[in-house]
Amino acid sequence: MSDNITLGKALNHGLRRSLENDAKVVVMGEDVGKLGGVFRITDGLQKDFGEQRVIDTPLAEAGIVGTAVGLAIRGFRPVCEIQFDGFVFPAYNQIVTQVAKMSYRSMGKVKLPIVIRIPYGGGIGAVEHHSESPEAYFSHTPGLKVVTCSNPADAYTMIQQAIASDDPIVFFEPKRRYWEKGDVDLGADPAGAFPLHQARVARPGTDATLIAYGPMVRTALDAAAAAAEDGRNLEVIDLRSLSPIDYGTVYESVKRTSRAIVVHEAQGTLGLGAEIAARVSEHCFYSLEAPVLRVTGYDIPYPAARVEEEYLPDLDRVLDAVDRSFGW
Amino acid sequence: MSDNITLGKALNHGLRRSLENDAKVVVMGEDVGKLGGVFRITDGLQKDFGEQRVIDTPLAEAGIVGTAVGLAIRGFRPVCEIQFDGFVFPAYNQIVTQVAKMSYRSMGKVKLPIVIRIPYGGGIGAVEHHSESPEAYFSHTPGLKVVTCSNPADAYTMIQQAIASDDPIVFFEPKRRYWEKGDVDLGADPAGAFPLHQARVARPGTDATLIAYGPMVRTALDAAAAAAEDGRNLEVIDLRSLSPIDYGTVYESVKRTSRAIVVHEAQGTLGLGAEIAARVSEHCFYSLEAPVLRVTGYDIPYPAARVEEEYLPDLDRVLDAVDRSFGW
Amino acid sequence: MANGESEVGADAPAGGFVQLLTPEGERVDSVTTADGTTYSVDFTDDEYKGLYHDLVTVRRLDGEALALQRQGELGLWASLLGQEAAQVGSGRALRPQDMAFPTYREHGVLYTRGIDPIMPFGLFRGVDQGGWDANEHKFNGYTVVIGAQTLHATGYAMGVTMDGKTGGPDGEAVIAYFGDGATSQGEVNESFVWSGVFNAPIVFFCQNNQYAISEPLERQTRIPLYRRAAGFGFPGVRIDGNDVLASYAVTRSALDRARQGEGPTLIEAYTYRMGAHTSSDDPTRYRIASEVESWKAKDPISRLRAFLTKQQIADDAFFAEVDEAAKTLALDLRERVLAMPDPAPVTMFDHVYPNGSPDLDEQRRQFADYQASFEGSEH
Amino acid sequence: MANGESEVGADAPAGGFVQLLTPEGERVDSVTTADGTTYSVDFTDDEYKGLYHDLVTVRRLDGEALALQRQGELGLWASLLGQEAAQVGSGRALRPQDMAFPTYREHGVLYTRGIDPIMPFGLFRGVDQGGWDANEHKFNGYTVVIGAQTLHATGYAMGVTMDGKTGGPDGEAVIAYFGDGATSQGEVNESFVWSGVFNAPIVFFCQNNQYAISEPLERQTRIPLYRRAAGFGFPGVRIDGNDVLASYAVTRSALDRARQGEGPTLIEAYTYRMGAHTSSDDPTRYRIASEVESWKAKDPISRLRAFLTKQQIADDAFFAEVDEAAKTLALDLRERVLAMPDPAPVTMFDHVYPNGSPDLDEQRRQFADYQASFEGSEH
Ligand SMILES: Cc1ncc(C[n+]2csc(CCOP(=O)(O)OP(=O)(O)O)c2C)c(N)n1
Ligand SMILES: Cc1ncc(C[n+]2csc(CCOP(=O)(O)OP(=O)(O)O)c2C)c(N)n1
Ligand SMILES: [Mg+2]
Ligand SMILES: [Mg+2]
Repeated sequence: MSDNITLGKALNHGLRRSLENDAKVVVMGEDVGKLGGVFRITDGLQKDFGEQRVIDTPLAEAGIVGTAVGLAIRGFRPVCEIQFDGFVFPAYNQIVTQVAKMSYRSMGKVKLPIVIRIPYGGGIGAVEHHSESPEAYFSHTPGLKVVTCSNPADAYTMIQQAIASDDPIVFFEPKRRYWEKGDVDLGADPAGAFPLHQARVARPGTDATLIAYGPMVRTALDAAAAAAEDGRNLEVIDLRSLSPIDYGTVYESVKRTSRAIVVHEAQGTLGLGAEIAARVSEHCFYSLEAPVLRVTGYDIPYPAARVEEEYLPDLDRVLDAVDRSFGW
Repeated sequence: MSDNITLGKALNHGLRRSLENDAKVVVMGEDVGKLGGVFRITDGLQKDFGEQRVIDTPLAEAGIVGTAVGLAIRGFRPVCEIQFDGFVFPAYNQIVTQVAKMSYRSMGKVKLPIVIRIPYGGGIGAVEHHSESPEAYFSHTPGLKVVTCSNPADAYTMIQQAIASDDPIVFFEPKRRYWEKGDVDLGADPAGAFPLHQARVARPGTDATLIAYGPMVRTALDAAAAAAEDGRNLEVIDLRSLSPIDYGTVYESVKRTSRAIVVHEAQGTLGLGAEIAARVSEHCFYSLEAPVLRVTGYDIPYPAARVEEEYLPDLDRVLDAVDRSFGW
Repeated sequence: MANGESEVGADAPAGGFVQLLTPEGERVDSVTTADGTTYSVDFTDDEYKGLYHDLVTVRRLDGEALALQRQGELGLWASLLGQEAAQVGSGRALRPQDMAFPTYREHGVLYTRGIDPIMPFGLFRGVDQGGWDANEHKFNGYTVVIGAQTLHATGYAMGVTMDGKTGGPDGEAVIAYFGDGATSQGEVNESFVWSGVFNAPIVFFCQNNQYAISEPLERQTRIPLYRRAAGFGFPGVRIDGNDVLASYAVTRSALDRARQGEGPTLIEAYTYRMGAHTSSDDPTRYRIASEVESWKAKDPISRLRAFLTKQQIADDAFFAEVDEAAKTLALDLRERVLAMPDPAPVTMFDHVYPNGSPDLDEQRRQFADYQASFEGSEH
Repeated sequence: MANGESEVGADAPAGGFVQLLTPEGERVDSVTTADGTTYSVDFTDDEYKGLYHDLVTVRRLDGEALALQRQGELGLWASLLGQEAAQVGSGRALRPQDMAFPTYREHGVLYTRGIDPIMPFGLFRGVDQGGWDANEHKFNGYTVVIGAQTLHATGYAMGVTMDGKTGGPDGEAVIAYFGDGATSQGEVNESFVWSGVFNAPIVFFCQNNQYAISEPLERQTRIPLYRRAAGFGFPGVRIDGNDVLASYAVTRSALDRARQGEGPTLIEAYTYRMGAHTSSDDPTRYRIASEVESWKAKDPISRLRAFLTKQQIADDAFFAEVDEAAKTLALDLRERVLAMPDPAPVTMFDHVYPNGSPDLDEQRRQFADYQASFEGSEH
């Protein structure tokens, strides 16, 4: 029983199932109700679950997350939508000082099972603040878990797993992949599915390891396919969980392949690639034939749409890094 | 003409000189006026420069930074005080989406010469939110420069250089070192001083490189002194600038010593040490005898005061890492 | 011409508003609000005609932009359709020394500042992110993060006071634009706090166009927005935002209060967004056609035209001339937009820091080398 | 006993306040505010005595905490001295089912909830960061980030409505505490927006103690704070914050409105912080002794004692008994605070995530090993 649907639709189905399965789940955010969200991820949910379960909120991100904290204390499981990556910052104080710390502060007596959904990344030709990749800000924050999906099947299960988790989770959605299709088993039980915080080998290989997540998994897979034509057999790891990162899967791969390249859209400095490179360099010290290389956005604000293709890591830049790794 | 004064007092003198030298400089923040700041860094300034130059503000950090943006557009050079590290987050939206991006957005036509002073770090026995090290959040943000001082002489010149710079700068002050004394030449011209964004070899050495900044420079120097007794000659680099980092100085040192250990208070994951380790691992690939090691805070919220000594990197933990590096 | 009363009015929403020109084109002589302030305008015929010209022009330019967007020449457009009177009236009320802080929709205000209307097209075309000098034009960059500019405006206004530039008719004043949705943002409310505390010479001009994307006004407030100001200790006044005369009169009065050192005012311009939120939006999902229809009767342009006609200030020839001039301007705009070159990719490294950064210079160099490696290839 | 008028009063600040017990210990029968609400209390002698007992007890415990801090046994203490009436009155007004969201200073409210006063001492001693269960005590954790808790309270209150727990006398209500300084935070104003829009069953209880550390009230507002509420569409009322009866009456009334589904209220308790901001503060740097002196005459405890004496409800024996009981409790508290053990360092890894994290488990293991490596050494 498998449907071929877009990533966006898969999220919609996943949210619907969570709303069905647990009366305490509420979806809240700007334009999530009648409009169904600017990306239609919550399309039809308010109609079916009512205005108390799918809440159109005032235009105030601190308010969205801050009231979600209160709702969670009361026993609800809020799923907050932040409309775009660049608009999460008004909520940053609530996320970093409250959501991330409540369990610690209360010695585990107050849990906040909050999911904060954020469409992220570029490639859609948008104006400023609509194409950013702020995941490192959250992965650097103890007390938050951070995940991201790269395909419809994962989108469907991961959103349900995130909502079912008692941890506060920032859920990054690769917005430019919203329209990409894949097979999804809508009947599957997410509880028994692949664990939320585990990385997945998206393509097994032997010669080098590409480490990617979210929108860049597709790019990495394309690069691996191209490299295969040149006789290079690249392994692609889809991290899925950005905090914590499943380093077991990463180390195992790199120790086998001896080469690692991390790919992400976010600016390079202190992006996820920094931590991964640091850890891999330490834990695979004697296995590496070349340093861990990073293919990332540059250390600039996300640029104007007409040059974003040059900003974003693409197949060529990944292959260039692979070449550099082999040429080391 | 050198005075032996505390780091806090050196900042106070530096601010005073900037206020004297440029009528456009204004100091603003909570309690900076009559009280002179909760750490007395602005002590006496309002009395001497008046309420329009040293502004006691409403209790609103977004307001402090947001109005500073407007003042800067008008031609002022605002120096904002954020009372404690943990209270910068309400201003985060203004800092990340406005302060950091205005030059880029306007193609350099609007400059924001704003300094955001943040006392940071632990070790003072405080309650939650008063001991954090949020520097990575800012170093990860293109468009911001980030600096920190480790001693009174640097405090005095660096604060003046930061205020004189047209770049927006987050200026981290190592609060637990506010009371440590050092010689400061109050007559020196900051313009001719050591460049703001250059790292300094705080102690030359040959056997391994300790890379530290802010409050941890003292710790690293103490560790180096202790190691010297064991016959190990450690070099200590005081980064001073956290964005950009002066990697030239770092690489030169590590290529010589073949071993590097980064020390900071902030949680390890995606702390500054991650980027430094990643870069050093790449750029000094063939020189390293051991992986770059990191001695940092753990990936937990800053803990209760009674256990903070175990959380903070100290001499023993640094020496332990040195041992591990040599034992690799 | 009748004498108006701000707290009543046939079409008025609860609480009434200041209206000096009815939808039917009747002039209301003057309106006195509850606090005793009297608003009126004293325009010459040419001035009335000038306002008409502005309204038509900014609508026409806006239409051209929408067309360009549909043809794929712009990535996005935020239309001002329906809000021309609010923008032209308030924009014309500004004196040359005044400073404006717009959102992303204030193309009409921009026009009244005498700025080349092409200025914001780089942003919407995606070739830059604005790229203009706020001080040169006394018009800040378009701000996309909702509400952020209200604090900038407040700080700038504090700076006006610090520079001693209030207290007389030559004083400077500041205007901050924002929408109904923005009033929920913490930062906007902080700007009210600060403006009150520092008695800043600022006018908060809220275009209440009834929606924040799909969210209707009642998601942001349960009482009229202009009343927010009283809670912060300064006056709030609601105007008929589709009445260019009211917009002018009330804004001019509030700006003059500000420049005299009498502090902030909040103006709520009660209006309606006739089109989509932006070109990416589909308003049929959240509002009914009859609502849009009912606002057509309150159109800002047709009421001024009716007035000009009835008063025999202008005739069809004039209206045709204005249309023609607007069309010419629009076509010229179109041509110039189409001619806007894409930026060289390497320029994306420019202007990150006024003083530059060696680290970034290195990235730029590597990028240039990498780009060069494709030269001659089909990339 | 006289009949009061909220907008006048000898000692009243501009705008007046609700006062049911004068500084001299005179009962005001009832007070009717401008909106027609009448406030009064109808206490038995025992209830009056109970309030006196509470006031004295929380002051005594607070004094003990300050002493402990001076002796180095606490890292910090935020004293409630002077604010006992605001806290005891409002705290006693809560019904058992109501939920409170305190700042870091609400030790008096905590006490009225029947919670062991030692509960927050772990936080101030530095052995934990609170560590209690908000729901068990219907009392949220102390929140240090100014204003953040007001949004939590609002969300919780929205949840009360969603659970169908408003609309009758058994309904639930929520109270959010914050200070005068907090009113400038964007988040606090957002909580006003949300509470208004969702008609949340919440009472905003602002203890205006005239200072935010060193900043006097005029740095936060140019008009009385209670008036902020009107701008958001719900009632605001100022009370004499040193009058435990007014605090009780107005809070009880507002909570009952909320639980009936009538929405939010803002109460501004006009009071004074008699001591330092916290034990780290030196208030002599920013306020003059005569100001503090003048507030001594408005002491919340002495006025109730005067009333009880005049009315012959209580005698010296009773007062001595209360003092003695408070002293005993304080000494018991002291002993228990001194006995609080330091946490084992490895516990700092606990509770970061409800579900744990393998990465963190590994860090904990390494930490434990490292710690163990010192065993037997002098470290
Ligand atoms: C902080 C932030 N959150 C969300 C958005 C996305 N967004 C863009 S416009 C808009 C609605 C704005 O409504 P309003 O303030 O009424 O202005 P209008 O567009 O109606 O003129 C939203 C939610 C944003 N730009 N910034
Ligand atoms: C967001 C934030 N900024 C700054 C501080 C530092 N700080 C702690 S208490 C305080 C003053 C609070 O004043 P008020 O709200 O009036 O409460 P009070 O302490 O007088 O009870 C400040 C500035 C903080 N805790 N949180
Ligand atoms: Mg709107
Ligand atoms: Mg206070």
